[in-house]
Amino acid sequence: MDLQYTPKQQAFRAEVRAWMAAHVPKQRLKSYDTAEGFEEHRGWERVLNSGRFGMVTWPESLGGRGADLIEWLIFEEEYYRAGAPGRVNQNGIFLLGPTLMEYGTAEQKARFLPRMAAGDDIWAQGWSEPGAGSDMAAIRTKAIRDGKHYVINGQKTWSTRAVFADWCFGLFRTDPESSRHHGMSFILVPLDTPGITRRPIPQLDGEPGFAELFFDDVRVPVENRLGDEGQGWNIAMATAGFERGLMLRSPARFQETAKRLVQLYSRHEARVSPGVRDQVLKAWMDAEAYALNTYMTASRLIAGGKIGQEASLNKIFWSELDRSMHETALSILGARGELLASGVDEADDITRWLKGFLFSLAGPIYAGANEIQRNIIAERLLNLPR
Amino acid sequence: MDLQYTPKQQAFRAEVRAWMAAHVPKQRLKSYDTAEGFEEHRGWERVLNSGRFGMVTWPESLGGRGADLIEWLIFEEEYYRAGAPGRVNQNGIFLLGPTLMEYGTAEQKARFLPRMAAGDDIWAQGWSEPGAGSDMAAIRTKAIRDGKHYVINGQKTWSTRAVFADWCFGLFRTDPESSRHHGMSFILVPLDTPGITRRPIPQLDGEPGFAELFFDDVRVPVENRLGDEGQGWNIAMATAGFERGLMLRSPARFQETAKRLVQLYSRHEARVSPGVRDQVLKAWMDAEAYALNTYMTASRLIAGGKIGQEASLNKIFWSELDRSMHETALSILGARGELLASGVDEADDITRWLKGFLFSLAGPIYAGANEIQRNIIAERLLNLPR
Amino acid sequence: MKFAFTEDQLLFRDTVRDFLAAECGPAQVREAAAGEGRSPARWAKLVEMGLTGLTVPEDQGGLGLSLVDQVLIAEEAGRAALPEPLVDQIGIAAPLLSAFADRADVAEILEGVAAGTVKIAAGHPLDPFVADAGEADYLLLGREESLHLVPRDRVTLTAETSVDPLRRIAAVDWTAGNDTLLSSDPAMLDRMLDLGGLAAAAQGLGLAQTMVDLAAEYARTRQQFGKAIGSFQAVKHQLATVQVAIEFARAPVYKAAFTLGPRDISHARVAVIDAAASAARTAIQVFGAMGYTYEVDLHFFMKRAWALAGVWGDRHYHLARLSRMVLSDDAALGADGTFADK
Amino acid sequence: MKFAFTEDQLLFRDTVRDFLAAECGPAQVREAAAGEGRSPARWAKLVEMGLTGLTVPEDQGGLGLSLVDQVLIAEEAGRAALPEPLVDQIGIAAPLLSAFADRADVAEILEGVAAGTVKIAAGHPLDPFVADAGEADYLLLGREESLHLVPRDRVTLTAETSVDPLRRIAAVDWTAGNDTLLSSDPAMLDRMLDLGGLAAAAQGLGLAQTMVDLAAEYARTRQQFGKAIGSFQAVKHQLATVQVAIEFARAPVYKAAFTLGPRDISHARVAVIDAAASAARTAIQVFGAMGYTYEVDLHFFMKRAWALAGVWGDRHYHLARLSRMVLSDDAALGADGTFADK
Repeated sequence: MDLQYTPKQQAFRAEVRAWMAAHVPKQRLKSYDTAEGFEEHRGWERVLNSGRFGMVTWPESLGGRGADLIEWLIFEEEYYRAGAPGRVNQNGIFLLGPTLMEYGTAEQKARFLPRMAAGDDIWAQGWSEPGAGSDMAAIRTKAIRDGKHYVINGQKTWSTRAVFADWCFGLFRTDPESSRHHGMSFILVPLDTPGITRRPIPQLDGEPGFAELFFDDVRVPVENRLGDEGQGWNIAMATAGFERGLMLRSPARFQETAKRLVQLYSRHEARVSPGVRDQVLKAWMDAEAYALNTYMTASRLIAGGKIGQEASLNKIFWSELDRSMHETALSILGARGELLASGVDEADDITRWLKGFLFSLAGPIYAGANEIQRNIIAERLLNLPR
Repeated sequence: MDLQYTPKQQAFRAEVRAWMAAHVPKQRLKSYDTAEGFEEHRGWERVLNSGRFGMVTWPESLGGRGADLIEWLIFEEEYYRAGAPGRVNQNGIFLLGPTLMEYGTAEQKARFLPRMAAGDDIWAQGWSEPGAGSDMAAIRTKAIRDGKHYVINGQKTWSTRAVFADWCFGLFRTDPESSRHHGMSFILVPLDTPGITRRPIPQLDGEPGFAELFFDDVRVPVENRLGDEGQGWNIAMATAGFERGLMLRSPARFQETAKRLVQLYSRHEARVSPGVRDQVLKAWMDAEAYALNTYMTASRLIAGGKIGQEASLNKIFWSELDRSMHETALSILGARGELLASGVDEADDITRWLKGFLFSLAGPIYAGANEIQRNIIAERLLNLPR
Repeated sequence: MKFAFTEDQLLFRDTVRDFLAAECGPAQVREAAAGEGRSPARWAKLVEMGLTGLTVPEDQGGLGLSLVDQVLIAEEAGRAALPEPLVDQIGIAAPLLSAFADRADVAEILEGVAAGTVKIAAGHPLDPFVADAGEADYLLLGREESLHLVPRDRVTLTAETSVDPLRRIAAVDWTAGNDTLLSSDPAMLDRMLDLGGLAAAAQGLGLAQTMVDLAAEYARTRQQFGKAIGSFQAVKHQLATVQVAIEFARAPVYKAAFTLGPRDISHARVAVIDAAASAARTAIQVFGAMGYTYEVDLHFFMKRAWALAGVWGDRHYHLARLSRMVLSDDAALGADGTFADK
Repeated sequence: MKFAFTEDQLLFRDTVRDFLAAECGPAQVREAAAGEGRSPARWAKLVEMGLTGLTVPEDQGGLGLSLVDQVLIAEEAGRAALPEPLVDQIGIAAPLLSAFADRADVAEILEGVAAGTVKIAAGHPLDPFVADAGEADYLLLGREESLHLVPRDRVTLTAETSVDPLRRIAAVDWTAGNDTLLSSDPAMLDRMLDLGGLAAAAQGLGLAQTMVDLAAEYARTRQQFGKAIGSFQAVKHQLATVQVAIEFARAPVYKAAFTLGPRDISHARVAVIDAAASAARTAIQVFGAMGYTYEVDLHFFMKRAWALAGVWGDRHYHLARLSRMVLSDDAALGADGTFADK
């Protein structure tokens, strides 16, 4: 055990910090759930890529820096510290990216990853269907082989970023006779293919963060399939593991929120209940614990370990921590907390807390509802019967 | 709505208060889970009965005062205020008593209730069996008709007070071919009948609060059956309703605990976390809410209403409140809270808090585990599917 | 001692519930949010039912009923997420103004309130914004220790955007004058806060129950893993836990409506804030991704509950007040203090 | 930066786990509680494995290992609810005394500790009682700002009864003298508290995991309503929630063992107190009435966890200390402060 950064790691941190200070936009970008904001964020992805910061863990040949996971964590810490914009391409770089690394052919990696790192292709995900939310094995949308193409018919929903994205990846039933988790394949679909209709779904805050996708005889080349035909479920489970796992919810995000919460509390300590102190300390501790846990996981993975069921533990922990931190913040803000948009009181950044709160409510739901995660922990870690 | 006591109610309160001040033992009695303490508590029941306070809601002819439920609440408030001993006969007066009132024949009422009020018969309950805890319909102990007797064979467990009690009531399978909640009868059994063996079960604190009862060809007269043969399940459900419902957990008990918690907190405010204030206030509020809710229920029942699923709401609320209050108290006591028996620091009454904590842990378990109560609420109040 | 509503009170409550179910169902709330926000037609019907005059003295054309009558109506308004400011009129403005009904101008205003032609917004100095100030004829406002009745044209409003699309809030800039002064008894300002707190608590009860009901309804029909999600214990137990919290917030609200005591109002307020927050947290979890959309009705109720959690003294304010009363050396603790706070 | 134990550390941990599974299973713990409370035979085997000398310097016959090595062993001791005071020796006494190993008398005592022939009890002024003082040869005690090493015959003990039948606690009456003084550096007293807190936290982790494991084992076999209760979501989700709390208390404990920083130790302490309390509350609920009996093993672990929650600075003490460090104006918040507390 050695809990000190190496000189190389310190130098990397310094490099990222300096670069971010020079490049992070001074003005907050518009929401990437608007057409204009989406392109602003794509622009930021290009800026990142210009500094070879698109996805530092990828090999240099694919647009990265070959950074290890500790360096990745350092990068993320500096990213959030700098208040850099959200990653509009998170579905790509954090979910599809690792999946491609593991299951993609050399051709597929070269075709998709550099464009992903550059922000040229922004990705949406196509998991859920109206009848298949937490129960993903109930997917019915079909992709039927027709020569060198699959012909897709059906409907996806809750497709994050799909309103404006260029591509989507998802799970489709390639064997029409199959049921549950058999007979599905993992396919990448350009969203400008004829036959695709997108219907934006407004979120709680009114912005279209996700969309329904309707597929009507949509033809996709066979080489867009990832892995073998029928292997889709296993690949999707790996992707879902990434989603719940290490990269998508890097601890720095929650540590930054905890820090803002401490500062908010310090400004309002005198008027709030004494019990808030303990809530704020708990938030700080939990954000730290999440970071420490991630450093342990990263150290284990670097030493050759595999990620396991801890992904489910992580998912529950960060999502409930995030919600709880935002609830505490709104409670501190009191009657001012209802402000969805306002110039008032910018010191407290009320609107950011409120929107963050609304977003945090999705945490325990998406990427496998926490109820499902608790089932997984009980059945796979504690060996309780199904 | 009129939230003021009538002069008659005030006079009754004054009478109870004066009587309790004159009669409540100055020294705490020994635990009724010891042989000696059991008889001390039986003696206290006799003293209560001498003042016609054995069970004030019963008709005068059966040893009571014909008091209504509001007067009952007032009685309980004064009882706890005076720090009077626990009711060793609670299985009798709070559970079997109301059941007899509803399902007993005139002969049975006259035979059992006055002796119950006088403390001459102390009752144990015989619900659970090794294979039938939360799942009471899995009861297997048989009571087979043989002329004017039932012959009982089998085993009961977690039989509260059964180590020293005189009688037990319980549910027995009178139709040996039956299953689940059919074919059972509600039978009253003198515990000195030949063929009964009692095995005390030590509780967390080492004292035998309950026992296993082994029945080996135990003959009980048919007139000891309550209600019709085969009607046992319905009667037991009514009894369980009383157990979860109004009388067994009178609000005064929790209000008294909340009061002691406030006082404990006030003495130690300076050294405990500020958040404890909010926990103490919550305890006080919840104890008040439980009392107010009970007054509403009592007013409704007096006006001719029936108790319904709120019994399940009550059971969850008081049991989790009780546990939480004791957890807070132990947290306030810090390192001194581990004292199971000591003369140290009598102002804080540490041992009482610790033993009360251990007892409170049983609350969410007995009288139908809270998991079962939540099922009932979901299925019967919120109409969720089974 | 009788802790129960009369048959008449419950019957009137049922009438209002039926009316709102017909005239202010979730579809109509959605319609209001997409359009003007307020329905003059529905307001006219509320007036016709006598609701706007519920707590206005009979001499001023009202029904002269008490806050115990009002609390059940406020609960129903919450249950329906009624967009119109009925509760502020009958739960705050009318009861406050009734104390000054011997003033001719106030009496006239009260008549207008009962008739539904005059609207009054109310704002306590603790709160940064006033709801429905824009279309009010008068504002009841506090300054230092005094209560003022201020004509609309004497204030400057800066509109703000609430998370609740149906709440219209504004910061109010105004100058107090002798001609606006209603009372310099500081108790009147406290009374305004208490009435506001009671109104928010009663609405919160109704909102919380609707959130649970909507979630239960969804859970009965939504299928996953081959069965209705409501058959999963995880869903059942979460909803049952919220229902327990709601049930045990109910009696404190009703008691507070009877006593109007500050201890009781703060208790009711905190209990409902917590129950409603828990209802929202749980209901959206049961709805899953559906609950995160604007297309499902749930969010109207969540947002109203969140907004009402902060106004008329937030959780911290009421806990602090309760603390002064419960943790003081001479507090009437224990059961015999329960009905002493009148 | 490498946040991982070495293969050797994990191997040694596994050896100790296997040893305790064989020599200190629940049946043996029960036996100890019914009898003398301590097993000289088991102690001899612990000595033989070198455990009593784990953190004693090599010059004094120990293994000279660090608190990072020790923390895994303390966790195992907790997992087994080991009755003998191994953790106090190697987690508190030996590390403290090692700083004074240049004193001949201390060196000799350390040799005895390593050899298992000398036992030392430790008590901080914050705590009212000292554990295992009765059979200790020396007591490490604090008075004002000084640390003293006091021979057993210089103290008067008043035994008290702990909820944990295997804990032997006593109030200690003693007189400080120049001859008992070990250090008048106040930092040494703080160090004792921190070492005690770390030891309690590590044991708490193990205790919590055992409670979950026992409950899960019971839930796999106990049948109700025709199936194993562990197949009910209510049981699954309660246990999963505890497992999450345990997992996220783990890394803070390990980090604290590395840094020995007060912020880290207080964090670890609070996280484990909460996780263990939640484990106890949940495990007894899963066991139902069985868990409420003395006949099921669970209670030994619950009681140890409850007792350890209060000592070496209770939850309030550690939250207050954390508060001074996290909420101060110059606190190193945010991710770049995480590894700054060395």
